[in-house]
Amino acid sequence: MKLITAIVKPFKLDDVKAALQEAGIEGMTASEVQGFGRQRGHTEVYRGAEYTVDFVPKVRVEVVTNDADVARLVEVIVNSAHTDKIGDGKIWVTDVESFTRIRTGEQGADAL
Amino acid sequence: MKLITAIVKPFKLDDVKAALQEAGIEGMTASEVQGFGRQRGHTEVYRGAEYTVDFVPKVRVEVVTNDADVARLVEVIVNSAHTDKIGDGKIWVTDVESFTRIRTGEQGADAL
Amino acid sequence: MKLITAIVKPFKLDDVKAALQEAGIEGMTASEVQGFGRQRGHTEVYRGAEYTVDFVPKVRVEVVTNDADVARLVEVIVNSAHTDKIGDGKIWVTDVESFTRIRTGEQGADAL
Amino acid sequence: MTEIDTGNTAWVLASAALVLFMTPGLAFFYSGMVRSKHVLGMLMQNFFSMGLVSVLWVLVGFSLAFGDGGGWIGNFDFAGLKDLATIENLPGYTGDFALTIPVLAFVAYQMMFAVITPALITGATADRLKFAGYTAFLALWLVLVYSPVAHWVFSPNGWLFKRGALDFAGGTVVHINAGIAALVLVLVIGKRRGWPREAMPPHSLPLTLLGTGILWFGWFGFNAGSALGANGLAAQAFINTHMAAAAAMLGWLVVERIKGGHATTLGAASGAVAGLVAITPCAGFVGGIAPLAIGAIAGVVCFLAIQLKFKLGYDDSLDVIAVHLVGGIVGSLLLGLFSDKAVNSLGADGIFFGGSELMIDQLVAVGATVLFSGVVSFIIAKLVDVTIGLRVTPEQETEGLDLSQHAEVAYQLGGVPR
Amino acid sequence: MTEIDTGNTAWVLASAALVLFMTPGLAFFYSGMVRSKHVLGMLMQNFFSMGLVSVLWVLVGFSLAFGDGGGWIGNFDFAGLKDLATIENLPGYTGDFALTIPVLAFVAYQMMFAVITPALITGATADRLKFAGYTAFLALWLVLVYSPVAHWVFSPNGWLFKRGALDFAGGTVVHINAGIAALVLVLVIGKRRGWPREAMPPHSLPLTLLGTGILWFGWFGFNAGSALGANGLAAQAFINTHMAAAAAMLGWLVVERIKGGHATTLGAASGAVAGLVAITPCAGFVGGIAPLAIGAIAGVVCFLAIQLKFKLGYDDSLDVIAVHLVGGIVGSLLLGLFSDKAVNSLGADGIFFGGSELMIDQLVAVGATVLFSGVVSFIIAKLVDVTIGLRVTPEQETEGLDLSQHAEVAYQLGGVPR
Amino acid sequence: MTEIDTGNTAWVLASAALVLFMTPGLAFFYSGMVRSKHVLGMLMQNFFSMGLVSVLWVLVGFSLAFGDGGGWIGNFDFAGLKDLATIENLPGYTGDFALTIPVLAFVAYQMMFAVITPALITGATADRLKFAGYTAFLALWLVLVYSPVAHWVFSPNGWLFKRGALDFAGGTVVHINAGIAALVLVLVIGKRRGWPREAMPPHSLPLTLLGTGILWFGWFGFNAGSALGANGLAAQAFINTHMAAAAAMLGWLVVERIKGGHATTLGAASGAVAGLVAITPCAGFVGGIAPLAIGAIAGVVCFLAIQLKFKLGYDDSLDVIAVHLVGGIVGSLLLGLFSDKAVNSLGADGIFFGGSELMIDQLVAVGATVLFSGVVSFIIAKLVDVTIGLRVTPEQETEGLDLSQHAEVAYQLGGVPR
Ligand SMILES: Nc1ncnc2c1ncn2[C@@H]1O[C@H](COP(=O)(O)OP(=O)(O)O)[C@@H](O)[C@H]1O
Ligand SMILES: Nc1ncnc2c1ncn2[C@@H]1O[C@H](COP(=O)(O)OP(=O)(O)O)[C@@H](O)[C@H]1O
Ligand SMILES: Nc1ncnc2c1ncn2[C@@H]1O[C@H](COP(=O)(O)OP(=O)(O)O)[C@@H](O)[C@H]1O
Repeated sequence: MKLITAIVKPFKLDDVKAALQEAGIEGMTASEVQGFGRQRGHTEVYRGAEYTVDFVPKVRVEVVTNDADVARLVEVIVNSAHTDKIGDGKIWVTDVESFTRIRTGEQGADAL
Repeated sequence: MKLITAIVKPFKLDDVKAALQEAGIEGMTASEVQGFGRQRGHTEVYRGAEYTVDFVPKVRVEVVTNDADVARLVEVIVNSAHTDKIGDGKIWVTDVESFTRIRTGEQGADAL
Repeated sequence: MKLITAIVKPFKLDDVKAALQEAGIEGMTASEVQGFGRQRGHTEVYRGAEYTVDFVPKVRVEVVTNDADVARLVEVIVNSAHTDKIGDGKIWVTDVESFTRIRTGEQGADAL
Repeated sequence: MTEIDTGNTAWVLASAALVLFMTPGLAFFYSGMVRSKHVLGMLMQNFFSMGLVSVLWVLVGFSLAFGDGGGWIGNFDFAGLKDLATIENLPGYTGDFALTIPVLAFVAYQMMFAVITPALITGATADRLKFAGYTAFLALWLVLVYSPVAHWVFSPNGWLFKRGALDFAGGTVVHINAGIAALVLVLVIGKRRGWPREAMPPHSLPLTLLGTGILWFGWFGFNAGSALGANGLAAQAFINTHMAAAAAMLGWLVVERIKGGHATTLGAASGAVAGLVAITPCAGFVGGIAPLAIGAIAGVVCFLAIQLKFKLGYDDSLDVIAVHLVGGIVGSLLLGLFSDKAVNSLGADGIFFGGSELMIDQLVAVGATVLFSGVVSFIIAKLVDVTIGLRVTPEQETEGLDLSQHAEVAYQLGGVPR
Repeated sequence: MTEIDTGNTAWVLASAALVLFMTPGLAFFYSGMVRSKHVLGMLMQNFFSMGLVSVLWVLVGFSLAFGDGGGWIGNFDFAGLKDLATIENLPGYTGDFALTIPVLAFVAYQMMFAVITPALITGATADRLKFAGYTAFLALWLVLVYSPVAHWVFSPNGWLFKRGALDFAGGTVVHINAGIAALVLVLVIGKRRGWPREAMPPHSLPLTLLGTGILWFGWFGFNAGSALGANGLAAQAFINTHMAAAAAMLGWLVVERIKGGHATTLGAASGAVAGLVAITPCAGFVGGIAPLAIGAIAGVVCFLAIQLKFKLGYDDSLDVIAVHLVGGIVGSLLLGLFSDKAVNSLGADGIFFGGSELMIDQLVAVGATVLFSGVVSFIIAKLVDVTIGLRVTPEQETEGLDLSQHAEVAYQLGGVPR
Repeated sequence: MTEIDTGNTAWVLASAALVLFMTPGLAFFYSGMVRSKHVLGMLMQNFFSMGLVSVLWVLVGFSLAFGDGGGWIGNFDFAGLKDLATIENLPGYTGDFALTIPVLAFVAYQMMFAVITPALITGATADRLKFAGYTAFLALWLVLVYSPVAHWVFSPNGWLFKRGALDFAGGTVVHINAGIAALVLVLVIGKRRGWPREAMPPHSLPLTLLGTGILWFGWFGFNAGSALGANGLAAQAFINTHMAAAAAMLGWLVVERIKGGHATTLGAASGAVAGLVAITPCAGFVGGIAPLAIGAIAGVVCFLAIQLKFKLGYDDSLDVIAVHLVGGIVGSLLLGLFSDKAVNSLGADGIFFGGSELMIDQLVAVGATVLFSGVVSFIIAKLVDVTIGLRVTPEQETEGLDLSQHAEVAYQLGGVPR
């Protein structure tokens, strides 16, 4: 099985989630991250002192899925997350050697 | 070496940590995540308007360990984290190609 | 390609970021984590009751990069993140099977 | 001139301080309800009124509201506080209305009302108002809308006052006035992006509850201070204010529980405020347990009035219209029923006490305020919108008012150092 | 009838507003100490008392407490505020006790005490009280426990008052009364899941410090306002209140530092409150530096009293028993030592000033309050528990009061949009 | 003896409560600006002053400030409040200065000034002050610096008072005094680690805005209460205070907008406080729209003064020097221009009203305060630094004051249970 990790813009999470459900995904895990990249951050001013903040708030979405679905899901994420503006994010896929559902101990695809 | 990633219920973290220490683990990394899955979220009401929240707070536990210990540790986590209720979470294992202790630069098992 | 994951001390993030930029990295993702390990936590007192907190705040830094750069970047992180005190953190490397830029759909190194 | 009474002065000065404190209270009440990226924008709009409106009030506002100038508007005699430190009494404030406090205490007290009234509007336009445009609107509205209406109703020379319309502490001048302006403004600037599709839950209800506590506390100065003395009338207005807030909280929570299944913290806060709004015009004119009735009715009606925005499709972010416009009207008209000359000889009898004219006067007062404030607010809003602009860009709205308007972030609770 | 004095009225009205403000203050003081999933539950229990208790007070509570009706309880003469706007003076309030303020001002002032007293209890039952059951308990307790005890002690016709027991601002009526009810309640509903094994640290000490600031501020109205006038006695009560709070903060911090190695922010806040509690019965009866002694003793004793819950195994979540029950008793009995007729001729001399009876009277007052409130509170609690239920389900407790009782979340500071 | 006036007493008691409330307000104003690991350290330093300073004030401070003892310092006659409950009037308080309130009310009122003054200093030393050392500094400074300076300026027997220097509510005694001590202290303890390289943004601007609201509210007690009565002068001081705060907010925001491109929330708050500081010495001596001028000037000057720390390289964490030292000097000297005997016959005419001596007296007062407080504060700081230590270790500074000094964490908003 594979783990798809996507870094997306926070306000896009809803669309990504909807699209993944569309695509038949029954579960995913999201978390708050700070991204650094081409998209520049912003400037803050406190009592005349300027601070540049390089990090941009992003959301990490993780989906474990069957090998067969990876390509399709990556495309689903790309389509639902992109705004064509710098900072849309990245997706990377890594191999998962075992996957377990804690409640039942089920392994592999059954645990999905 | 392998990276074990477990998504567990927040109030179970203590038990999981204790169980892992029991099992001889000397270190782990935990982080806050939001889970989406079979376990349904909840509803909030503000001035008569209802909002459904699909995400459920979870904790991600990451443990890097020797290949030999993986199966055992996964079992340890399953046993310490499960409540037999929907939403207990998942565990997945991925391969780690190199592991380094920043303080000393030690590599592999020595870095554990 | 590879994913380098580093757990570092929060106040070291700036140095690590600078060093990685130095080393030619154009993007990375950081997130808040709680670490458990050799470095002991602290004690809090509320109305005479003492609580020991085992977890120590850390920052996770993730960098996806070309296979060729991994060794060098790990070294860069080690050098920029270490304080020679317990708790400096860990670095682990995992294999990335595909990497995509959401904005353009570019794959692999082009997506960096 | 009537002697200055130290007790009355002490109470009015304390009341003025209490009313000033209400504007920060309002800022917290509102900002707790917005999302975390818009918090400072909301706080700033309220605090800024303490700055700009106060200066304008001193320069021209007070003079236009309380200067000698017939029924429609004052004049510039008191511009820049001219003569006010030494003048014996204000135009019209003679006989029963003669002040027993220093005129400057009255000026300061009234100033706090001028500060909070336009601030009330900002709840409706939350999350999308452009700061530069807001400052212009604020200045124009204070001078062109607030000052005249205050003159009509509060000044003994005002045409509504003379006509017999009653407004003890600002049901029309403050709440209906701000409420109708809020409606006009949301129609001019339009809905928030994503509303009503996206959920936009409060980012900090404790902050909203803090605001509620401060508002309730300050409202004693607002209503009981309007007796302009520390006497039986002030005591009556004081207890009436509290009773209405309490009954309205219960009223709101009961309907909420019945309709939604839960009695919410935000509901308790909203209900209390609705009751305080409704009792404002009545505070010094009703007695017995009438305030309980007025409060309970206001709590229920205002809760139901929130549905209007979904039905009619205007985006009143924090329900200023349901609470202040509707609540203000409810209070002003219920006064036409519950007003009791036995409580206040300078008042009038409502329908329940055999008086029939009062209700007419109240209807006229409500109508005149809605009409005048509605029209002039609309003109000002349009004017500012086409010139400076009243709404932020879509990018700024997505980024949030805090960063886009003020280059600040409300909370930095650690985690990843940025 | 004695003349109404505007200065006295101004001070009592200001004091009534200050005491009302204490309930939100208490809400923040408490809610800062609970975990983030129980914040709104705590806030709501306190704010709701401002609603329900106020209405009940107006309808029957005040009449039962201050109506003419012998030593044990008042009557229904004043139900629904009947006659109170016009009556010359209240039963028993003649001669030295004659009011120089509007009766309604006194009613409003007393109402604020009735509001905060049951709210004090909620700190003990934090994180597990069922809202529906709480509302029932609140209503019954106000009428069946608070009103009678207030009559005994505050009304000049009350048997404890007549007997000579002294309680300037509510050591017995407010603190001991609420404190013993808190003990009974925690025994009835049991411990929080996981207590004392799990750590349950405060979620926001700044919120608790905000509550502390508001409580300290409002307590001047609570104690100095109880002089019912702006005079030397009020000034004495005012400075005594402040001195005791200050000394208690130091007392608490010193022991804390010695025993735990740290002087904590929560300790400073808790100590100050303990001092304010202890000085409440004494405020208008002691002079010189006695308040420093009373405060310091209270700070030390209350800190030590916290250990009781671990020793005896009851779960008093936020130490209401250690601070209000113990602190109230400490104050009431120390008054038996430090009371000085030279400070207040209507008072009595304590042991240090050669008076021996007072201590007896104080012991009787404390005992009677503990006994009566303890028993009746227990009956009410049991009654509500078996009918509506006083405790949430384990699932609801784990989920938190905010979501389970009110369908709300306290904070939404961004991160992952939900 | 002059009669005690209930109205005046009511106002001074209310004012004393308001001024006490300012210290928590200051705590929130400051702690909102620090990073989240230093929040409690800041809150504690301020709240602790309410404890320690109050006790010291009662024991010796007041007596040294207002006891009979020539121009330089009082004596120990009133130590432990001796005689103050019964004394007719305080030394020097005769004729025009005779008190019309209970002496204890005056003692309590003055106590609140003593509490907040040293607390003001803590903003400059934020994030690195060792708590143990702070407590020692606090005690010594109150007795050796505050009490004498208060005697010089506030007591009618003080040499600066006698000389004719004017300070209505504490421009020199409070703001310049604390401001120069802050400068000395930051020079003694040095910069924060990482300053100015690292960004150290405010962790919660809503908390800072809350502090601002409370400070503004309380300042009415601070300035208008200094009239020691509820009269025309109090009303004048009241409105002046508000006008200056408002104008200063606008002044600050305008320069900020011009120089930095944004009008910030923190700027609005800072500007208002700067205006309140500057009007403090002037509140009861100026009239008309002079307060608008004083406020606007202070807003602009204080904003620009912030740059000094970067130019000169001292680390005044929260700009206490720019706001209180500079703001206090601006106000004290502008009084030399704007003072108007027509407003207050006990005052003097400034240059704009043909008076030339006043400016000299103001310069002397400012100079004397800066010199005396600067020198003595330096000696105390050095003394404490070499003995107990005034600064935390680098490890403690990195860990944060909350954990290292108080073993507490400010916020625990869930996420990963620890
Ligand atoms: N090499 C990388 N490794 C890990 N995360 C990255 C990397 N490059 C970019 N990211 C993440 O992707 C986000 C978007 O990247 P950015 O370069 O800003 O825009 P884009 O992907 O559209 O070119 C960044 O904020 C960061 O979170
Ligand atoms: N395919 C998936 N990929 C990543 N995380 C998942 C996936 N499915 C579930 N999860 C995580 O596991 C948690 C529990 O899953 P859920 O389906 O709710 O219960 P259960 O695992 O007991 O069937 C989810 O909240 C989510 O965080
Ligand atoms: N086996 C592990 N798996 C995952 N993370 C680990 C592991 N061991 C340590 N860590 C992370 O590394 C951090 C530092 O480890 P620690 O043992 O405290 O110090 P050091 O690495 O200097 O020996 C921990 O706080 C934790 O976040």
